[in-house]
Amino acid sequence: MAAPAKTTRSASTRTAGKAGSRSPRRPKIDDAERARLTAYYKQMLLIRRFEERAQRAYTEALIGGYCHLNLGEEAAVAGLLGELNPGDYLFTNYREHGYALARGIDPRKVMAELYGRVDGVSKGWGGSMHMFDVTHRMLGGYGIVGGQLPIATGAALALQYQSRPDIVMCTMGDGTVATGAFHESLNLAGLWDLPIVYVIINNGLGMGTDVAHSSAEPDLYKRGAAYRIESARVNGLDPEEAAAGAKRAVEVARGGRPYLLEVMTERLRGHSVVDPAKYRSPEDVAALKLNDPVQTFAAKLKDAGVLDDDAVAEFDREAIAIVDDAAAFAADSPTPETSTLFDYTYATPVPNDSRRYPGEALFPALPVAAGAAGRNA
Amino acid sequence: MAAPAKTTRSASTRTAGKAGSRSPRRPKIDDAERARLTAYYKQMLLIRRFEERAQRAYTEALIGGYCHLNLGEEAAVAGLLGELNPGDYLFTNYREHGYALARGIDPRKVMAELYGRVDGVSKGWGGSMHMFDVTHRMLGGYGIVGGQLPIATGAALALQYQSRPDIVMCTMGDGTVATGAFHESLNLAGLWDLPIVYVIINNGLGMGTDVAHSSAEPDLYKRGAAYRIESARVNGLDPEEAAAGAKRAVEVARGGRPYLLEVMTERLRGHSVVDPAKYRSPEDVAALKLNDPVQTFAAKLKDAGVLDDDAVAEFDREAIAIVDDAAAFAADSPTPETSTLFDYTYATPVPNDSRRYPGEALFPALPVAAGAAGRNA
Amino acid sequence: MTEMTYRQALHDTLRSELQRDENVMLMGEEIGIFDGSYKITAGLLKEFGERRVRDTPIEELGFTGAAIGAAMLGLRPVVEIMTINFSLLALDQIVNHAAKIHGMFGGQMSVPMVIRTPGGGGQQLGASHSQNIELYYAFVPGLKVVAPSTPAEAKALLMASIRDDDPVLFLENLALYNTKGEVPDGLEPAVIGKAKVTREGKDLTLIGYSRMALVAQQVADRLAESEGLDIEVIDLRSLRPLDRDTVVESVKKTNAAVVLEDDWLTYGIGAEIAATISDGAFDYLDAPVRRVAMAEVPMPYAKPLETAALPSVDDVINAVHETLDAVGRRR
Amino acid sequence: MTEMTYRQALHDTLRSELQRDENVMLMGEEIGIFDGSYKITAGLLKEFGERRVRDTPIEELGFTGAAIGAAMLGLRPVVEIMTINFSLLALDQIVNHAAKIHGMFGGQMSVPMVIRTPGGGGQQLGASHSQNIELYYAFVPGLKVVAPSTPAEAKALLMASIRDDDPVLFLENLALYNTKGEVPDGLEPAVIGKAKVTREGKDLTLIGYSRMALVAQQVADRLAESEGLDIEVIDLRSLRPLDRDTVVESVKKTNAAVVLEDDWLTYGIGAEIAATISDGAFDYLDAPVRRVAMAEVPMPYAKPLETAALPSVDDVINAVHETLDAVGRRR
Ligand SMILES: Cc1ncc(C[n+]2csc(CCOP(=O)(O)OP(=O)(O)O)c2C)c(N)n1
Ligand SMILES: Cc1ncc(C[n+]2csc(CCOP(=O)(O)OP(=O)(O)O)c2C)c(N)n1
Ligand SMILES: [Mg+2]
Ligand SMILES: [Mg+2]
Repeated sequence: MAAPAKTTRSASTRTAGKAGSRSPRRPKIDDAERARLTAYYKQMLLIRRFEERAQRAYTEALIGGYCHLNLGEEAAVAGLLGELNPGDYLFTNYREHGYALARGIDPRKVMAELYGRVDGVSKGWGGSMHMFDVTHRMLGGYGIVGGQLPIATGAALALQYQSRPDIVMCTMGDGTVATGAFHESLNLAGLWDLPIVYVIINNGLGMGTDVAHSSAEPDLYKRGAAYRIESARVNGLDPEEAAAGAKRAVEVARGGRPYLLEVMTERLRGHSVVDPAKYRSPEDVAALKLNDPVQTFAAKLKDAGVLDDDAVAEFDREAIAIVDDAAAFAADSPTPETSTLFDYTYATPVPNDSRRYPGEALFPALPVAAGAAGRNA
Repeated sequence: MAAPAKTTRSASTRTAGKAGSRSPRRPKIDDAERARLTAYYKQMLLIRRFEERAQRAYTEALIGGYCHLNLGEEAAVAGLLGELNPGDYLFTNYREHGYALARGIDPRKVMAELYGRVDGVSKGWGGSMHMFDVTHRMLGGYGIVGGQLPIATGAALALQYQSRPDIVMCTMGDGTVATGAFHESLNLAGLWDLPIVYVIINNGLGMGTDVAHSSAEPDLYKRGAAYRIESARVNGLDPEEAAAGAKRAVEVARGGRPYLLEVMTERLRGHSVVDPAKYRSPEDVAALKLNDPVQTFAAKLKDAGVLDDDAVAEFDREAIAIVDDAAAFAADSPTPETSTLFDYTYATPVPNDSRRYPGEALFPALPVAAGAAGRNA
Repeated sequence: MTEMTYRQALHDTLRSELQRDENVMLMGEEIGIFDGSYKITAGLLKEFGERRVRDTPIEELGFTGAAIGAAMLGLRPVVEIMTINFSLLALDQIVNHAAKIHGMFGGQMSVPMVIRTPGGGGQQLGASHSQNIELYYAFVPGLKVVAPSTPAEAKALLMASIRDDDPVLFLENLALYNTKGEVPDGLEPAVIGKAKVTREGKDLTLIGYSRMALVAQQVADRLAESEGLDIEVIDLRSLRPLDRDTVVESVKKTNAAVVLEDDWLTYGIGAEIAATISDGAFDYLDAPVRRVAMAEVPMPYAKPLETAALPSVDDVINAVHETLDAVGRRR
Repeated sequence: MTEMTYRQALHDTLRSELQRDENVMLMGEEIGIFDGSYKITAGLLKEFGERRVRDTPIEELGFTGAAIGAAMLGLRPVVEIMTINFSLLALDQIVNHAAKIHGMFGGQMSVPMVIRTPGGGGQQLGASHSQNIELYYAFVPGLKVVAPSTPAEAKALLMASIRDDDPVLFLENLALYNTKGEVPDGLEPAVIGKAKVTREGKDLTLIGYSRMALVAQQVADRLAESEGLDIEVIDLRSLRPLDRDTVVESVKKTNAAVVLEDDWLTYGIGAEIAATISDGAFDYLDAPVRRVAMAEVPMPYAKPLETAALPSVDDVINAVHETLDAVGRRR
């Protein structure tokens, strides 16, 4: 069984050596630019520290279920979401803590969701995979691979229907490109001129399966052509490059056409917190270290004179403080009362809705005497 | 809502004026060539007369269910199937009477299936949409749009697994390209190097929805690129052109790679026998007449001196005789006994399988006295 | 009062809802230029345009999912899935998404959409086109499932479904489209979640929904006339929520029940109805609850086989007789 | 006799079947290089190579359908669908195709394939990942559905499923993978379609399958010890076909039954069991058949809510007590 020409495993080589290569020293950086770059860095750092904290909390059994981290995708997340307006809508998959943070949701609420508490973004009903915040227009967090795509596509249809200026961004993993949902969604978007940016976060792996084993066309962005959708691939280990890609994509979407953006990233750890990722070769793991986007970007900013070691250390302390505070808040937040179990089955109340706990009888026994009314008794 | 550049409605213009244009008079035609061309014509004519007969039988209520005809697709069917070996496998959709005939299945058995009789190819269990003949390696006839694609793909996987020289041909309509099943199947075939030819019979319409309203990329063969699958579009109103396209496709598949072939045809009547096709413009209908593949090919063969009017008339009488005989045979064939209702639920018999007719009780009443054994009685 | 077909009632309701609320829009295969596979939407594309009445490609998963997202942003999409058999392709979007979004995200958003789709059987469409799989929806918390049997119910329930903030599976039936009935003028939306006693009686209760609610009526009428039997008939109308009380109260009165369904018997809708009665009316039942359902086979094409596989009026009458015999032995 | 986990029993059986028959092959997401999401297939890619053990892209519809075609041409594919929730995406291929191909084409070809997939709940995976929807398969003629509860049953039923010529849905359970049990050496393939009385008793019958068959055992053991109750336990093992006789015979003896299930109550598997008992043992039942099932909500993530939604041992004990109370009132 000959696989199609295998793409190499590291995002930097996969994007022709762009990632990780330092940009030449910039001659002048004005204050606005300095602020922008610093903001990216702080954003990336917050995600990094948050995810590390989540990982710890998971091993301490404070977080349950599956827990997928954005470690290695910080630059992509920061770069992409920086291009969205507050009015735009975001749909993601289950690997979305960083997106929630970058969208501006209070880290306390994100952490509280991981802890399954009432102050969580989804009130403790969603957990790690299902972050949702209607006020920040982050409409999930979906655990079914590809599930978010048709839904996001429909959101874009509503925006078009209502002639609104907003757009939809819908992210997915590289493995998701194989799903029928991908095909059906992009076909609708291309056919109906929907204002949506589909983003493939290509971290090279599904769970342990690499792109060469999941996609007959491993240059994933090329799939856009099958729907007459403009597409491009960018390096997602650098927030500026990710942002540049997103800028074009968002512009096209705001102009009323869909766009497909492939963002090359790395997954620094296992698929989820519990995965030791033994299927990775030592070389792959070594290459990963060189491509750490947070490190790389720090070095780049230091090179450019935007940051010094003190600032880096200071920002790190800040990020850790935010994350510590979030964890403390989450730990203090109450768990949902079991009396609320039936509160969210329906939005419109309906007669005869079951509100039965498992131990209850369908027809609770009548007081002893009453049974005698029956014929057979 | 701007649709993508609309492809025009007639297959001939859709293939850059190739179809229907007469080829220049051929200087010399040897006997083999003459026989080959004549065989195409006879094959096409048989399909034409068979489908007309099916239409009549349907209006006479001798055929039930849905009934989709190959009228307008005769050249495509004849040209395509001529390139298959007896050892190859064919999977189609529900518009498949012509394929069954061209695959060499006895017209009597095909007609008997339409009539729902025991001598039908599928013993009367399948009907118009579900022709299946294991000895001719025609493995369905599927009514779910796109349903045949993953199955055909898996058949190709088995051929590869068993290192057999045979290939699979899997046909579908233009509307089928939108399904997730298309995407998932072609991705597998491209990824795993499967020996399969996917054929899109592009008759321009789903039921009443044209390609411009169903596919973001209306040049359907171009979708092959998304899976690194070689592809081409050919004129399917001429059997030789369809055959030439199939020849290349089959060659690629036998070499161990999938192929996507788009064959431009016409649907001369409604979607199914009961559809008056009122959604078609008078111009479209007029254009159809000019593109009738049987007429066109007859004219071409006459031009080339292969046939004369007598031969055409003679072949027509032959085709009608075959079809009449098939109809008579079908009418004489018995309907299945209701006692056979439970014969095909399982291939491996299994205890406790339900063999209950709707009027029967799950627990037939005991003889009157027996009830008294119970406690409550 | 106007007499009209079930088809007409659906058509008129879609039209008036489109007029009433700008956010209502229709999506589905062949609903526009083809006028709908079963002509429910005939003329609506012409009247309301492509924005409101949208032909989709053949991708049940994609467009049903798109309706979910559109609903989350404020539209009220009414999706037509051509027959319920094809809805299997959309099941992930309906069950894993539409039914879950309100709960999974702590009640932040709702999904006000309707999926209209006909069940059937008896049209010689073969195994993959003749299934009655409403069970797949009725089973799922977060969905509402309604199944009208008459033109008036069709209208009242469709209005209610479109105006409801939750995803509603609206079950139609190929065999009902041409049936006729009186539709009151100024009909109000129905209350989803309630069954209806459509005929009062004391000898036995017949329970059905969709086509089988009509068959129940026919049987009751026929047995009243021929044998003077006084049969009560219940039209379930809503499969989720299920109105257990109406069913149980009836059987407490009649002491016997036969459940009618067009799906397969084992694990079918009728299993829950029979279990419910056997539990809630335990002390009142004079005979086992009988179920009349489809034979458990992939539906054959050939007419005699198909007929043998489908429950008929005679099968129901036989079940009523056998049940009353059993009651007689006990009384 | 060897003691091993349910996981190990599955693994060993897959391995020995791969060795036994060249036509057996495995397909599924992450079953190879990742060693399987739940490690059932660990090491098999290395041992048997890519031809026999095939990692697939994330396309449940595509690869499940491919297994059908491969099975038609003589392979015996064993498909792993990572959890039963994702199987909804493949439902069209399973229900409209795998289950139909033998019948729809007049018995010309069979589809000898197995779909292995775990159900679950209780792992805090949230609404779309915690469903028990074996009902969707158990309902369908043409499919066989088995649901082993112990390592020995897992082995015997998996052998039988792989060697059977029909499509078999083989239900596993996340909560069972680490459970242990004795597996006899030289175990033979089971007979599909038969339930088993796993504990004899005379006071009441507990009926379960998969995880709930174990819970039934626990409850019976506990109540024997604490209260001297003599409870009979039935492990259904096969959901389609359903072995009604074994269940009904037991209840004819015990005169009372409680049905355990991990799915939603209304229309769940238990509905058929309860309806069957109420019908077949009508004259023998001393109390209504009680069902203990999941609360009818989209499963929440937060642990206390999830726990409240899932049936527990205490819930079952409560149901047994209430049922015996009702029996007592009648005896
Ligand atoms: C429909 C479906 N199939 C399988 C899974 C199990 N699963 C969860 S994540 C995953 C891999 C997804 O890979 P990719 O799309 O690249 O996203 P990443 O995890 O790398 O961000 C799989 C197979 C699922 N959740 N849903
Ligand atoms: C999954 C599914 N959705 C919808 C249908 C109803 N349907 C039957 S044929 C058809 C149009 C198919 O068009 P195309 O693929 O172009 O094939 P053609 O009929 O033109 O040969 C549709 C929508 C179906 N059978 N299956
Ligand atoms: Mg990935
Ligand atoms: Mg077509």
